[in-house]
Amino acid sequence: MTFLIAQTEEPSLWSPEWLPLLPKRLVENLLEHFNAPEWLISLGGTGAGAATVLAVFMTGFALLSLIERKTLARVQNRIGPNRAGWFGILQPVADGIKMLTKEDIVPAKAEKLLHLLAPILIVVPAILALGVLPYGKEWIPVPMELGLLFFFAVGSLTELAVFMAGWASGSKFPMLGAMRAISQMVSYELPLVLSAIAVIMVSGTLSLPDIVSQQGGFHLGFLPAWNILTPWGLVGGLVFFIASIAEANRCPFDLPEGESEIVAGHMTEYSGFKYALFFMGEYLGLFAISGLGVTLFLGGWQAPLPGLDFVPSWIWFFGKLAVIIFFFLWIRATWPRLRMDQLMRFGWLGLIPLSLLTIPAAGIWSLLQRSQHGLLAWLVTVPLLLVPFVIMTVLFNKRLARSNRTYRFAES
Amino acid sequence: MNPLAVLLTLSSVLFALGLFAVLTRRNAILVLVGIELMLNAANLNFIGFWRFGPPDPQLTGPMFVLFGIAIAAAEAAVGLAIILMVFRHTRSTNLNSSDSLHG
Amino acid sequence: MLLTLLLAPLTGAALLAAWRGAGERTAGRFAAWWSLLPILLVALLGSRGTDGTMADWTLPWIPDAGINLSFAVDGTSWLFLLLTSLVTAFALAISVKLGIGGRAYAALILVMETMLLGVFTARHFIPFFLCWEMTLIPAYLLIRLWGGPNAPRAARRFFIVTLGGGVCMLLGFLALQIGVGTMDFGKLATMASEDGLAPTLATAFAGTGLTGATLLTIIAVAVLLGLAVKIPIVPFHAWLPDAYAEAPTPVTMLLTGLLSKMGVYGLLRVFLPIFPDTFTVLAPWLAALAVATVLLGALAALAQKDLKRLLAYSSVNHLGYCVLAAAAVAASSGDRESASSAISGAFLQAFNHGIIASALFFGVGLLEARSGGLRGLDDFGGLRARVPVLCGLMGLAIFASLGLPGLSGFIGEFLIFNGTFGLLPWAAAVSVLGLLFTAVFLLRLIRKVFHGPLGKSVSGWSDLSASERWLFVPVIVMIVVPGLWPQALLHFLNADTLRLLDLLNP
Amino acid sequence: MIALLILSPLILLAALGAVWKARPVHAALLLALTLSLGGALYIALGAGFLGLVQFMVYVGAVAVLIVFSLLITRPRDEVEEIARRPKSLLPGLLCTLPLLAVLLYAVGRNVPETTTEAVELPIKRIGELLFTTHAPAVLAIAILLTAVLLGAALFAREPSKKP
Amino acid sequence: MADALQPHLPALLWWIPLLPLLAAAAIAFLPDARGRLASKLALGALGVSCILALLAANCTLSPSGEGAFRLATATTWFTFGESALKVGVLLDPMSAAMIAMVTFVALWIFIYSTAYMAEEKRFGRFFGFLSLFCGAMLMVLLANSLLLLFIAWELVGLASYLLIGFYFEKPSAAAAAQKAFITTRVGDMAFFLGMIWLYRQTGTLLFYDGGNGLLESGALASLAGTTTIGGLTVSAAAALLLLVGAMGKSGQVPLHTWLPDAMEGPTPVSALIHAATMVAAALFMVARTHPIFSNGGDLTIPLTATAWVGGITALYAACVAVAQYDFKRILAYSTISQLGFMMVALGTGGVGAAMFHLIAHAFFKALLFLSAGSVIHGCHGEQDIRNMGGLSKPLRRTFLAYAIGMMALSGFPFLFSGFWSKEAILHSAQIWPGGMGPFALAVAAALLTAFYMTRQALLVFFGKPRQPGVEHPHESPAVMLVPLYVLAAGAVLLSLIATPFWPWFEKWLHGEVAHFHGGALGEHGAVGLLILSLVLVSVGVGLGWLLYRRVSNDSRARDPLSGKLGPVWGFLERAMGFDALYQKCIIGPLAVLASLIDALELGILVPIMAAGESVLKAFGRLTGASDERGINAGFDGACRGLKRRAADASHSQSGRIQAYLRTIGLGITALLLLYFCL
Repeated sequence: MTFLIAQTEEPSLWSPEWLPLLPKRLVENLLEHFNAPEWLISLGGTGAGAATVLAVFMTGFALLSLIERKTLARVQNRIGPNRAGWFGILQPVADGIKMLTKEDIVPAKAEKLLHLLAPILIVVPAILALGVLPYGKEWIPVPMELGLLFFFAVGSLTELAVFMAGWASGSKFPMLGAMRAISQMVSYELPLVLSAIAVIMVSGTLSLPDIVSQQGGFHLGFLPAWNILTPWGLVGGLVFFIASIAEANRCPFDLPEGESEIVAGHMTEYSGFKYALFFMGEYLGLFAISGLGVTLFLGGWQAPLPGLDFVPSWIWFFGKLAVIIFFFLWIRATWPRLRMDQLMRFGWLGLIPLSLLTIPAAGIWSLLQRSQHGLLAWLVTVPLLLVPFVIMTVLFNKRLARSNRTYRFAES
Repeated sequence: MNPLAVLLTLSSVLFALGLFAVLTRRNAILVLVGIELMLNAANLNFIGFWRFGPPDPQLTGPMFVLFGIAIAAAEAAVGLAIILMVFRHTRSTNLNSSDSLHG
Repeated sequence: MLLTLLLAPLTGAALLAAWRGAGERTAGRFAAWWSLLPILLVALLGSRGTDGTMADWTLPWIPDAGINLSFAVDGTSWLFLLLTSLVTAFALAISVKLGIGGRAYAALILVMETMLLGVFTARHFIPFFLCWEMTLIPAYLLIRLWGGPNAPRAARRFFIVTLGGGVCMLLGFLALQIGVGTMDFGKLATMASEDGLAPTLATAFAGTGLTGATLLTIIAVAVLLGLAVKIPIVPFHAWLPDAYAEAPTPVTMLLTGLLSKMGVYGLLRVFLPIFPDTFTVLAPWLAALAVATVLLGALAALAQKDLKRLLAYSSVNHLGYCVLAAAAVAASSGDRESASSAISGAFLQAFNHGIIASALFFGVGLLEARSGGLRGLDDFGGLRARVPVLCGLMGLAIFASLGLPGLSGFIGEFLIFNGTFGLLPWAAAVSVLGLLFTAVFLLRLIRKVFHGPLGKSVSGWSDLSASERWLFVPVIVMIVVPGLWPQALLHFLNADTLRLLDLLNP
Repeated sequence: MIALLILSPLILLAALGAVWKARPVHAALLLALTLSLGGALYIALGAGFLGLVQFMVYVGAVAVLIVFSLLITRPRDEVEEIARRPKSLLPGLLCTLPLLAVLLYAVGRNVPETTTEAVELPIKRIGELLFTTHAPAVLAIAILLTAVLLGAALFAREPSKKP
Repeated sequence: MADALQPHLPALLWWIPLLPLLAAAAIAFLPDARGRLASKLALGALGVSCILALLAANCTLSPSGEGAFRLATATTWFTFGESALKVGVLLDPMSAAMIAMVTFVALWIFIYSTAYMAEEKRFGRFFGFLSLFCGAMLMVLLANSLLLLFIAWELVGLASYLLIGFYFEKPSAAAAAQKAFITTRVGDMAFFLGMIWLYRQTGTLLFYDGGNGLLESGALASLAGTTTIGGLTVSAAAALLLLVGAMGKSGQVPLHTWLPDAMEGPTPVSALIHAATMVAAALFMVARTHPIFSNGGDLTIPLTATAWVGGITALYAACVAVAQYDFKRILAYSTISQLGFMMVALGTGGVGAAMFHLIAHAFFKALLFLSAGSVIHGCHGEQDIRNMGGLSKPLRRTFLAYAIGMMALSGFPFLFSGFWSKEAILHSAQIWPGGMGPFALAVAAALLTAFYMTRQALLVFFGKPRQPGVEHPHESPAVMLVPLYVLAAGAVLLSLIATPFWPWFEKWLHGEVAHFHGGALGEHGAVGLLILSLVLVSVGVGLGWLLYRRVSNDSRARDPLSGKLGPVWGFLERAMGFDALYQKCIIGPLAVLASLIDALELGILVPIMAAGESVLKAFGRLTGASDERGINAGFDGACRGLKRRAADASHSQSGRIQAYLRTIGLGITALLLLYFCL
C-alpha cells in the first residue's frame, strides 16, 4: 500500500519495548537471510505481525469470555464457571471445543451465500481495525497515515454484515434484530465519529501513532496531557465510550440480541462455528473500539505518571484497555436494558448534540492553546460545554419521563 | 494501453448502467441505486484525470470528488426520506403507483 | 455589520411571522428579547470610534440613474440608531408588560425598527424615502388595529397627512434628480456647498423660465413640507394629538420617540446641507414657525384634559426647540460656535426627548393599566401616597422633560438656546416663555395626578411590580447619565457637527 | 495499472448485477460491492483518503440506508422482472445505448496524454484547501447536510397521532 | 494645618456639596421603613461636609498680602463643536463664610428635625430632600461657573418644591409647591437668558479663570463695551436679567408671593428656606456677580434697580407683616423684608454688610422659625397667634430662645448681631450717592420690624391663653431645644466680629487684616446712625408695647391696630392683593388663551384635514368603480378562456417520472442522432 508510514530504526532485538515485534522481525530476518524479494519480506513481516496481534487478541477473547462470566457472577453473588480446570480457567477452551463440534444448520429459506458471508464479514473488519492501532511505542502492526479513517471505514462494514445475517436467515427474529441493530449502529456511529473529529481537529492528523505521541508529556509536571483531561476531551471521551458500548451491542444497549425479546437477534439462525465467529467478531470489535478509545482519549501507550516510562509502553496500553473493558463489564452487570425509543432518543437528542458541541470547543481550545491562553481556554470551553449539557439533561429527563413507547421500525 | 482510457471507459459504462437503472427500474429505491452509480462514474472520471492528467497543486479533482461524495450522501438521505413518505401514503415504492400529478 | 444591524429586526419579524402557534405573550417576549440584538449591534458599532463613518454598505440599484441603496453610520446617525434600538426594545418590553399585541403586533414593530434604522443611516434619497414611507405602514396598522375607540380615524388622518408630506418631499427630490442628476445626499451637499445647485437647475428647467434660486426655493419648500409634517411644525401638527392619544401606549412611544425624530434628523442632516442658501432665506419664517410651535404646543398642552394628548402637545413643544435650532443654524453667518452649539443641542434634544417622552408615556400606560383605561387629568389624585415609586420615576421623567439641570433634558435645551441666542436672539428670548409654560403644565400634571387627596378611582392600587421597576432602570440611566455626563453623547456628535458646518459655510 | 485492470471488470460485473438483479436487496448489496471496489480503485490510484471516505460514506452510510429503507418498505413486488416489461426496457435501451456509444466514441476519439508517475494525495494539503480555497463550498455543504439531516428527520417522522 | 490642606483643597471642595447630594441619592433608594437610617445618613454626610467646610474656611483666614484669598478651579465638563464648556469650584472668603454658615445652621436644623418630624411617615424621604437641598445650596456657594451655579440653583428650586409640597395630600401644600417652583422659574428663565447672553458675549461662564473669567477685567471690559437695546450695556442688561432671577428666588416684590405660601412645608423646611438655603442663594448670586452689576461705577442701572427693589420690598413686607395672624407668616414676611435690606445693601455697594446681615439673619431667623416650630409643636399644631398667649411660662425655655432671636431681628442695640448688621446696611445706604430713597425705605422698614416683632411676642407669649387648646402646652424635648440655644449663641456672638470698632468680617472678605480702633464711631456720622437706629428700635418696640400691652382674652377680638387703620388693614392683611392681581391678570388670561388655542386647532386645522381626507376618499371611490366596470371585467373574461384551453392541454401529462425521463432521453438521443447525421 502506498500510504504507509516509514518504520523507525532497528534497536536491539530483545528490548522489552520490541518484544511483541519479535515474531515479525524474526520472519523478516529469516526471509532476508534467504534474500527473498522485497515485497515478500514486507508481506511476511506484516503477516507475522498480524498473526501476533491476532494471537494476542484471540487469547484476550478467550480470557474475556471467562472473565466476563466470572465478573457477572461476582456481581450477582454467584461463583461462576468453576468446573473446567482450576477456577474454570479452561472454560473458554471447553466452549471452543463445543462450538466447533456442533452441527452447522442453515435454514431452508436462507440465502446460502449471504448467510455464509455474514459471520466472516463480521470478523474481518474487526481484525482489520485491530491492525492499525498503535499498541506501543514501536508496536504498530500496520502504521497507516490514515489510520483513524481506515478504522472507521472498515468498522462501517459491520452494519452491512449484520444486515446480511438478519436478512439472509430469512426468518422473523433475525430480521427484527438486524433492523434494530442497524438503526442503533447508524445512530450511534455519528457521535462516535464526531467525538473523534474533535481529537483530529486538535491533533491535526489522522494517524493514530501521531495522535498518541501528541498526548505525551505532563501538565504541571504530573497531570498527563491526555485528551480526556481537557474539557472537550472529557465530554468527547465519555460520549465516545458510551457510543462504543452501543456500537458493540453490549448492555445496556444490547437490544439487537435481547434474549428476552428476540431470541438472539440476527444470530438466531446461526449455530456452531458461525455462531462462534459472530461471538468472536463482537469481542474483537469490542477490543478494537475500546482500543481506539484508549488511543484517542486516554493517551494510548503513554504512561499515566512521569517516571513510569521504564515499563514497556504496550503494557500501559493493555492496562488501560483492561480497565475500560472492566468498566464495560461492570456497566453490563449493573444496568437494565434500554427500550428502543429511549435508545434512539438518547442517541439523537443526547449524544449527538454533545459530540457536536465538542467540535467548536476543541476548535476554540486549540486556537487559544496555540496563542498561549491556557487558562482562557478553560474558562471559555468549560461553560460552552457545561451549560448546554445541564440544559439538555433537564429537558431530556422531562421528555424521558413522559415518553410512551412507540414502534417505529416494525411497521407493516 | 492507456490507463486513463480504461478508466474512462469504465466510468462511461458505469454511467450508462446507472442511467439504464434509472430509466427502467420500477422500485424507487433502486432508481436511487442507479443514481448513485452515475455519480460514482463521474467521481471516477475526476480521480482519473487528477491521477493521469498534468500535476495539479490545487487538487481540483479530489476536491470535487470529496464534495461529490458529500452531496451524494445528502441526496441519498433525502431521496430515501421522500420515498418513505411516499410509501406511507401509497403503500408501495413503485414509481408508477404515485402518479397523482397526471393531468 | 451595518447590513446585519439593518436586517436584524427584520429577521426577528420574519421569524415571528413564520412561527405559528406562538402565543401572544410568547411572541411578545420573543420580540422583546430579540430587540436586544440591535442594541448589542449598535453598541458594537459605537465601539468603532466616532470619527468619520463607522460603517457603510452600498448596493447599486439603478446604476444608470446613479440610484443606489447606500447606507452609512457616522456619530450622529449612531446616536439615532441607539435611540431607535433602545426605544423599540423598551416599547416591546412594555407591550408585554401591558399585555398588548401578539405576533403580528411585535413583528410590525420590528419591521418599523428596521425602517427607522434605514432612515437614520440612508445616504441616498431613494433608500431614505423608501424607509421613510415604509415606517408609515406598520405605524398605521399598529394604530388602526390596536388603538383606542377613535383609532381608525386618527390612523387614517395620520397616514394621509404624513403621506402627503412624503409625496411633496418625493416630488422635490425628483425635481432634483431631473435637474441636477443625482439624489445622493453627499453629492448634493457638496454641489450645494460649491453652490452649483441653482444654476444647473436653471439650465435644466429653462422651459419654466424661472430663475435657479426660485426653483430651488420651490423644491426646498416642498421637501421642507414633508419634514414639517413629520416633526411636526405648527400648523402641520393637527394629525398628531389624535394619533398619539389613540395609539396604544408603546406605539405612541415609537411615534413620539422615533418617528418625529426622523423629521428632525432629516431637517438637520438632509435638508440643511442640501439647501443651505435657500434655508438661510427661509430661516426667519421657519424660526417664526418654530417659536409658534414652542408656544402653541405648550399652551395647547395647558388646555388638555387627557394625559396622552397633553404629553403629545408637550412633544410638539419640545421638538419646536429642535426646529428653532435648525433655523438658527441656517441663519448663522459663520458664527461657528453658536451654530455648533445649536446643532449639537438639537441632536441632544431629539435624543433625550425620545427617551424621556417614551418614559412618560410608559408611565401613563401604567396608570391606564391600573385605572382600567382612565387617563383624564382629573381622574386621579394623590397617587403619590398610593404608588410612590411610580410617581417618583414619572416625576423624574417629568422634571427631565421640563429641563431640570442635572437631568438629560437640560443640556439639549441649554445648547439650543445658547446657539439660538447668538443667532436669533429674539426667537430665543420669546421661546424661553415656552420653557416656562412647559414647567407650568407639567407641574399641573403632577399636582392633579400625584398630589392632593386620594382619588376614588385610585384606591386599591398596587405599586410598581419588580419587573416594571427593572423596566424603568435603563430609562433612568439614560435620563441621568447624559444629564451629568453629556460628553458621553456629545463626543459622538462633535466631529459630524464640524463637518456639517464646513458644508454650510465653507 | 494492474490494479486497474483487475478491478475494473469486477466493478463492471458488480454494477451490472446491481442494475439487473431482480431482487432489490441483492441489487443494493451489489451496489455496495461496486462502490467499495470503486473505493479500492481509488486507493490503488493513490487517492487513499478518497478511497476510505468513499468506503465509509457509501458502504457505511448510503448502502446501509438503502438496504434499511428496503427493509422498511418490503415491496409487494419483491421480485420485479425487468424482462417482463419490454415496454419500458426498449426505450431504456434506446436512451442508454446511444449515450454509451457517444461516450465511448468520445473516449476513443481523443484521450489526453497521461503522466503515469505515481501521485500522492497529501491530506494536509486537502485540509488546507478545504478551509482556504474551498471554504465557502465547505460551508455550503455543511449547511446542506444540516438541512438534509433536519429535512430527513421531518420527512421520515410518522404523522403525529393526535388530530 | 491650613498649608497642609492647601494642595488637597480643590478635591476637598468638590466633596462639600457632593456628600449631601450623595446622601440624598442613597436615601432615594431606601424604603420608607428605614427612615432612621436615612436620617443618620443625612446627618453624617452633612456633619462631614460641615467639618470640611470649616477646614476650607480656615484656609481662607490667613490674610495673604495681595488681596483676598481665592482658589478657582476649572475642568472641562463637555465639548460641543470645537468649544469646551468648563466648570469648577471657587473658594474665597465670601463663599467660605457662606458654606461655614450653611453647613452649621443646616446641621442644627437637621438635628432639630429628627425630633420635630419624628412621627412623620415619610421621615426618611424628608431627610433625603433636606440633604438634596443643602447639597444643592453648597454647590451654589462653591460654583466657579455661572452654569454650575444655575444648575445648583435649579436643584435648590427642585428641593424646595419637594419640601414645600411635603404634605402633598393637602391641596394647599401641593398648590404652594407648584406656585413656588413656577414663580421662581419665572426668575430662573430670566437668569437663564442673562447667563446665555453673558456666555455669548464673553465666551466663558467661569467666574475666575486666571484673567479670562467672567468677573475679570477682560470680560467685563467687553461687556461694558457693547451696548444693546435701549442703550444699555450688555453687562447692565444681563445684570438686570440676573437680578430678576435673584428676585424670583429671594422673594422680592413682585415675585414674592410664593414665599409666604411656602409655610405649607414643615417648619424646619421654612427655617432652612428662610435662613440658610433658598433665599440666601439668590442674595449670594447677586453678591457673587456683583462685579457685573457694578460694571462701570457705583451708580449703574442694575445697582440702582437692586437698591430700589430691595427698599420697596423691605418696606412692603414689613407693612404686610404687621397685619398677619399666622405665626409663621409673620416670620415669612419679616424674612422678605430682611432680604430687602440685604438687597439694599448690595445695591448700595455694601456687599460686606449684605453678607454679614445674610449670615446673622440666617442664625436668628433659623432660631425664630425653630422656636416657632417648637411653640407650634407644643400647642399641638396651633399656628394662629390670636389663639395663643401667655406661653412664656409653660414654654419658658423656648421663650428665652425666641426672645433672643426676636431681639436680634428687631435690632436691639449692642448685644445682638442683627443690630450691627442692620446698622452697617443703613450706613451703606446712607452714604450711597444714588439718593436717599432706599435709605428712607430701609429706615421705615426697620422701625416696622421692631414693631411687628414686639406685636408677635406680646400676642404669643404674654397675656392669657385665649384658646382651650393651648392652655397646657408641653415643652419640647432637648433635641429640639439644644439647636435653639446653639443658634441663639451664634446670633449673639456674631455681633463681635463685625462691629465698626473691629470690622473683622468686612476685612476678611477683602483679605485685609482687621485692627481694632475705637474711633470708628467718629467717622462720617456713624454716631448719628447709631442713635437713629436706637431710636427706631425703641420707637418700634414702644409702639408695639403700647398697642398690644393688654389684648382682650377673646381670640375673636379685632386687632387693636385694625380699628385705627380701617380699610388699609384689610388691604395689608390681604398682602396688598398681589395674589388676586396675578390670578386676574396672568393665570386667568393664560388659561383662556390656552383653551382658545385648543379650540382653534379643533375648529380649523382638523376640519381642513378632514376635508382633504374626504376629497381623497371620493377620488378613491371613482377609480375603484372604474376598475370594477372596465378593466376587471375584460381581464376575467380572458382568464376564463385561457383556463378552458389549458384544461385540454394538460392530459398529455401522465404523472410518471420515468415516463418523462424516458421522453427526455429519447429527445436527447434524437438530437444526438441529428447532430451526428448532419
